[in-house]
Amino acid sequence: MTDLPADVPADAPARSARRRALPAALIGGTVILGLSLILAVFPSVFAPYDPLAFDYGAILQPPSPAHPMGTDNFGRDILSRVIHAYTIDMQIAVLGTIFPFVFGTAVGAIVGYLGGFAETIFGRIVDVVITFPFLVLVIAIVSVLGPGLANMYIAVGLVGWVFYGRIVAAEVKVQKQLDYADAGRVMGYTHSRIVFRHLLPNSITPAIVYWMTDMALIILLGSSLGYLGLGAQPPAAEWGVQIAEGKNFMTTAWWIAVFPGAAIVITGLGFSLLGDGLAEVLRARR
Amino acid sequence: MKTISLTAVSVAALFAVTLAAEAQERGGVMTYGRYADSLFLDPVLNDANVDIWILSNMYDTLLLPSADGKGVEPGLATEWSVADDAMSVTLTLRDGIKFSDGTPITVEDVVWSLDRARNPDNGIWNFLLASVASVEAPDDKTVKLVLSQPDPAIEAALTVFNAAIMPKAAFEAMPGDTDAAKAEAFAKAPIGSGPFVLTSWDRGSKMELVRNEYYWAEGADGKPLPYLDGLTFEVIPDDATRILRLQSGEIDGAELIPFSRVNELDAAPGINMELFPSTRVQYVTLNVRPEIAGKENPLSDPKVREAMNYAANKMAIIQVVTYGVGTPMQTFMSSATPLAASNGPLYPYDLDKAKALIAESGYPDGFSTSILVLAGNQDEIGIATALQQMWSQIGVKLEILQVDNATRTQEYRDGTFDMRAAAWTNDIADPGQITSYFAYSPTIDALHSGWKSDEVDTLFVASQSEIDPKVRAEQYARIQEIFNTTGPTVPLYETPYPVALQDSVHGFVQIPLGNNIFRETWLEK
Amino acid sequence: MTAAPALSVRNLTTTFDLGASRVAAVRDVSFDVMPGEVLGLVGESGSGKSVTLRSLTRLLPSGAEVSGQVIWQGRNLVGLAPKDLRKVRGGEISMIFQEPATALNPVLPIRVQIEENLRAHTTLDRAGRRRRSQELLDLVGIPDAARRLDEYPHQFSGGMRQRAMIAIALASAPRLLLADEPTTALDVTIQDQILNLILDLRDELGMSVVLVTHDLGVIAQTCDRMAVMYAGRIVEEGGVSPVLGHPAHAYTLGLLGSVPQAGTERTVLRSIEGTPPALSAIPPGCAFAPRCVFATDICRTRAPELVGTTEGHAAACHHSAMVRHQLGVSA
Amino acid sequence: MRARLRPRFPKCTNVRAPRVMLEYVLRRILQLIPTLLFILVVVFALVRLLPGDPASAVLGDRALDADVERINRELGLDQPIPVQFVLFVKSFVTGDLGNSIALKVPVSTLILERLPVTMMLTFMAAVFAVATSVPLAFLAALRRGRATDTVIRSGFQVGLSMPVFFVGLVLLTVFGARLRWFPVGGYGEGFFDHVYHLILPSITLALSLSAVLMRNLRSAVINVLDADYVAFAESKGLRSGIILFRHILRNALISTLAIFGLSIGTLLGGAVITESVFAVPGAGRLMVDSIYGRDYPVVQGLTVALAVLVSLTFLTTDLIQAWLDPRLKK
Repeated sequence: MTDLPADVPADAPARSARRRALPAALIGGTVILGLSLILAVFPSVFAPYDPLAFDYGAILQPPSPAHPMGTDNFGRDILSRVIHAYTIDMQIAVLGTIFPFVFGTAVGAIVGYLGGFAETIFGRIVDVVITFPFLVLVIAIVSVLGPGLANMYIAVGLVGWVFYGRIVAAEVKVQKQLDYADAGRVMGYTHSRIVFRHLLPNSITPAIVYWMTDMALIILLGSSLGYLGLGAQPPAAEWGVQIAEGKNFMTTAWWIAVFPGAAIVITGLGFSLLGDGLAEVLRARR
Repeated sequence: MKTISLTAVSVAALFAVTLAAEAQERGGVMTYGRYADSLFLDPVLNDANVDIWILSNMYDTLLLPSADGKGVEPGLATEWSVADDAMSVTLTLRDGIKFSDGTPITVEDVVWSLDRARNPDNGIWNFLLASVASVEAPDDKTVKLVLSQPDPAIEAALTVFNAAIMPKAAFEAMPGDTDAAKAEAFAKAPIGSGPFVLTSWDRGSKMELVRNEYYWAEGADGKPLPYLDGLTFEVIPDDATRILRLQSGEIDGAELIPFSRVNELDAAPGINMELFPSTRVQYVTLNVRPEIAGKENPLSDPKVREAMNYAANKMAIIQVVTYGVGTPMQTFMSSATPLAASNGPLYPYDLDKAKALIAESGYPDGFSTSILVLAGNQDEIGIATALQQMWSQIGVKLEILQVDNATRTQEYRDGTFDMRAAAWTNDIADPGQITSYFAYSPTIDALHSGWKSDEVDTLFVASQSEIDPKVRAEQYARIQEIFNTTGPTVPLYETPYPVALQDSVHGFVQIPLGNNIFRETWLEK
Repeated sequence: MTAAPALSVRNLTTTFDLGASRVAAVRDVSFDVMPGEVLGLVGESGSGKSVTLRSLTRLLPSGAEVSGQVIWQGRNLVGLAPKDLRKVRGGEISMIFQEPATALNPVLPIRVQIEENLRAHTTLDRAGRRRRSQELLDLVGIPDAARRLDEYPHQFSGGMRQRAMIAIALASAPRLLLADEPTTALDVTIQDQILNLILDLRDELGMSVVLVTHDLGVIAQTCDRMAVMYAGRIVEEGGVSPVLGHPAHAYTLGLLGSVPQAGTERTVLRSIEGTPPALSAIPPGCAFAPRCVFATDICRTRAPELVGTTEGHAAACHHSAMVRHQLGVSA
Repeated sequence: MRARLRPRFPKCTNVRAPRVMLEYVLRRILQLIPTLLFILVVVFALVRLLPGDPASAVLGDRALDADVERINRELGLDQPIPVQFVLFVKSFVTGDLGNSIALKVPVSTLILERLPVTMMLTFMAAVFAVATSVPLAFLAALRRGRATDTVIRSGFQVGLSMPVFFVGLVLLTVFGARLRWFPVGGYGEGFFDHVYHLILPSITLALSLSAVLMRNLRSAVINVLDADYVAFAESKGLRSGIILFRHILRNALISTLAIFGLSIGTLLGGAVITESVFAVPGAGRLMVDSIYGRDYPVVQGLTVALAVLVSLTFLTTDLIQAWLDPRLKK
């Protein structure tokens, strides 16, 4: 309709102000996650010791120059274990959430767009999935497939997608009311184009924000499942399992649990900064 | 010799009494932190330690286990004698004994209770009284157990929780058509004759007991036991929280202290870290069947098992898993078990010997196998992690599989596991029970391992009716020798029961069988 | 003509915080609005016309700073305490927005959105507010006002939404209406209705209007006077017919070149070669110089002053004479 | 609440609105029935698919084959599974959820004992989470990009990243054992004592919930702050309180509510570790114990009870969402 873009009120400078501000969050998140990725890919380069090697001569040692993060009850070097755990935990964060995010977002967009019967069916599925006891599911899967991380992905995948689905469906439903969706229909776009090219990009921000939180949450879920023995299998170094291992030493050897915990905090911060950064980019584009 | 020791004992007892007369204080309610709640407070139909270990505070038996767990003492019966042919036991009931509701305990109750306990359709403990052919009451003070064969463990069996005396009339007045239904109703507010009575029970949270006014035993001050007015069990599943509550003074005692905290609490002021001798043994069971699920099983090779035993550094495991609290095993049963062999630690760590043995075995290049550990159990995970590293030295690649208890039990019973971590505690002060499960193949295929020794089976059957202590001791020596050298286990360590108490708590014991005994417990004010 | 202006803006400058630096979106803008007058502000996207409008009542994102003077009813709104400014906003000076679908709160019925305005600026009681709300919907031509008051924005059509927004803005009988592209989002036929409505209301309520648009057709149809903005400055101002008939600035001329002189279809500005400069990189001299066909050396070094050409007509162009001459030729 | 509601519901539909609402609620509750049936079938089948049976789970390592068989026979578990299911549904329809295999008490009794504990814990956690996340999310959004924002966000991130048992233990140590402000775990007796005992556990539980809410709400508020209707509201000269609550909060809450409902749903069934650390006898622990113990009747009954509860939570959040956002009303 217009050759020149219509002047968006008061926006040009404000928008560029935001564009200048967002790299702070984005850069911060990217730097943290970039470093994490390097550690995840080349743990042996940075870890001073073999993460699995016992040293009965150095059991439960507090942090020292030789062991900057101390040692655990087998004399294993905590620093090396924390570094090696990046490999597994970055994998958990990504593999454990990518399916729920992609699938849930797609389903949510379609459901939100179609509404009506699809929404009713989706509501029932959400009810079943959410109301079904998660632990029954996890234990069942572990029992059938044997213990290990893959089962956690499967269990989380079966359940987690509905969160994204519900978030996106609600958002798309609102976006659908706005004129541009009507405009799309009038212009004869296909349904999938309206959903995925027009409605979804405008509705995905909360899903992305949640996704980044989810990545930190799932590492913690690994810890909770580790507490119940359903997560990564020993002796593998994984933060959640390490924290579970350190639980009994919280008063006597805090370093066993605290350093892996700090790694979760920092990585989680990376994800959340990235999420905020992405959200701002998407908002600015809108 | 006999006289001297007896004298020594009575002198000690006298001394204790004189001292105690001034020391014991009465009154107060003790709060004890437990890791899990009880499930079912029926002496016969229960299945779990969470019940067994506290039942004796509510239900009394004809005989009582001694504090060392090896002998018996008078209980509801004051005297007992085994017939010369060992085919019957006659017991005399104590005068004036009553249930906690004030009704007198009669021989009828005793006969009914023991008949119920030995009924093969009732619960899983009836085997302890399997030798009893019938229970009779010649007069209203005397009970006679007629045996179908001599039973060297019959006195010990009468101290076990399932032989507790219950009130027949009150039980049968319960609603329900079956024994099980009546038991469910009865067990909600049991009437027994133990030192305490259950008054309220918030499942999963708290149990409140008060002293039984009718309890027969007297304290050192000449007044009836127990010293405490009441006893409260609080369920605190998390180890750290249980300890924290103790440290904050909200509870008076806490059971099952993790070994990693024992030294810390031992040094803590105001807290008395007790390590009560136990019959608990920790070991790994190996499946020794020639094939598992159609695949050749290296663990069936005795040389392999021997090599793995030598390669397992028990002292190191004791250090990293029990923080030095445990002790190495000398035979498959705990040293607190009667007739346990004591010939020095089994399989002292010897990597060279292990390497030589594995080279001689059918698997000189090693093999892969797996171990089932209880999901979330840090002790078992620690053991498996240590073994994984130790056995890698002889080429054995160990995969650790964390599974839940039911899954593990299923694999165990099906004989489809490779290895599993396990622990055992005796329920009776006799080696018969543990040997039946560990070594005597007809019971459960020797820990479901598929291991079988005809000689052990024969010896065990003989020992079960052998009343000559010397002969029985010889039989057990041989059984242990065979099992310890060729058996399907890697024995690791035995551990005491770690209980932390406030300094103000006195007279509490957990006997080697695990029973928590509060009858002579008192609180210093 | 001799009456005092209702609004008098002097040297208005608005800057935004970019973290490391500040940029000026509006630079040294001055104009007057007479009582009952409709002033059109026109320019390309990013020319600063909307920011100018919002700067008047300081409806700006945090980090924005306004300097200069905005004299309204004898008070300078720049530097007015927030509490006093709040009384001015909505009560004396109201604003309507480009996109009624987003400017109306989707979760509140129209009634609430009107009545909160009345509540803030009038002493009407509940019944009075109710009555007034209904009158306002009638006034802006929404049929069945009593019922529609309780409906939500999404239940209205685009044109009705814009009418509702006008009703909300006019609730407390403001003396000045700031309209920020009020018709851009509407169909052509509805545009005319809305513009006529604004003019009618101006007459009825005796208020002044500042209308921001990029559509010269709208200006021609609606406004008494106009100001053309480029890169944050007013480059030309004056009565609508003098400016449109005899533009004195090369930029205005360029804009006019894009408007079909005949024909009923109204279109928006055609792009002039090149793009407006970024606010952070405004060239010295005349900001339009890089895109200007008349530009000479002086244009690239010295910024032109806004000087009167004829009565009530001023332009900031070194070559305004040449531009004025040009129109006849090109048209 | 009522007074605020009135102006928003149109007068002419005022008569109809409650009926429409009621119909909607009834329809949702009717929809629940097939959902519950489906869950029932799945959980019934699933617990039986798990390796191990109640008898061996309860009896443990020492069970003899004969004991296991006898107990499974007593429990009717030797019958074909379809027969078991028919029997189960029959008694279920009559309101009989059966007896716990391990605890020998009616499942309904257990649920009535444990579920209110979990409900109270979850409710209190929700209150704490909302009370902290809403104001701080606002503050962070309004001060976005500045130090306040960074501090708030990092604070919540740290909270989010700490394992529940760690937080629980720290709270217990500091506020329980050291300062003696709160009891070191347990549940107490009587309503107010329960509340008192549940304060620390619900804070623990609220920590990750509030972090999730805070992040979503902050993002939503930022979206809303950019919206024209906020500028329009400002142009009307409204007081900032009105703008904040009527125009910003309400709109921002809509998208966050979806997350909130889901999180509450999972909290109801999944507070196992919190319950263990604080020795609170809730439904989560009962569920885990029952799964591990293969206590089929308890797992089945509790699953259905939780499903009802979670569904009602969803219904409530949906109703609130519809109330907040008229566009969602059908």
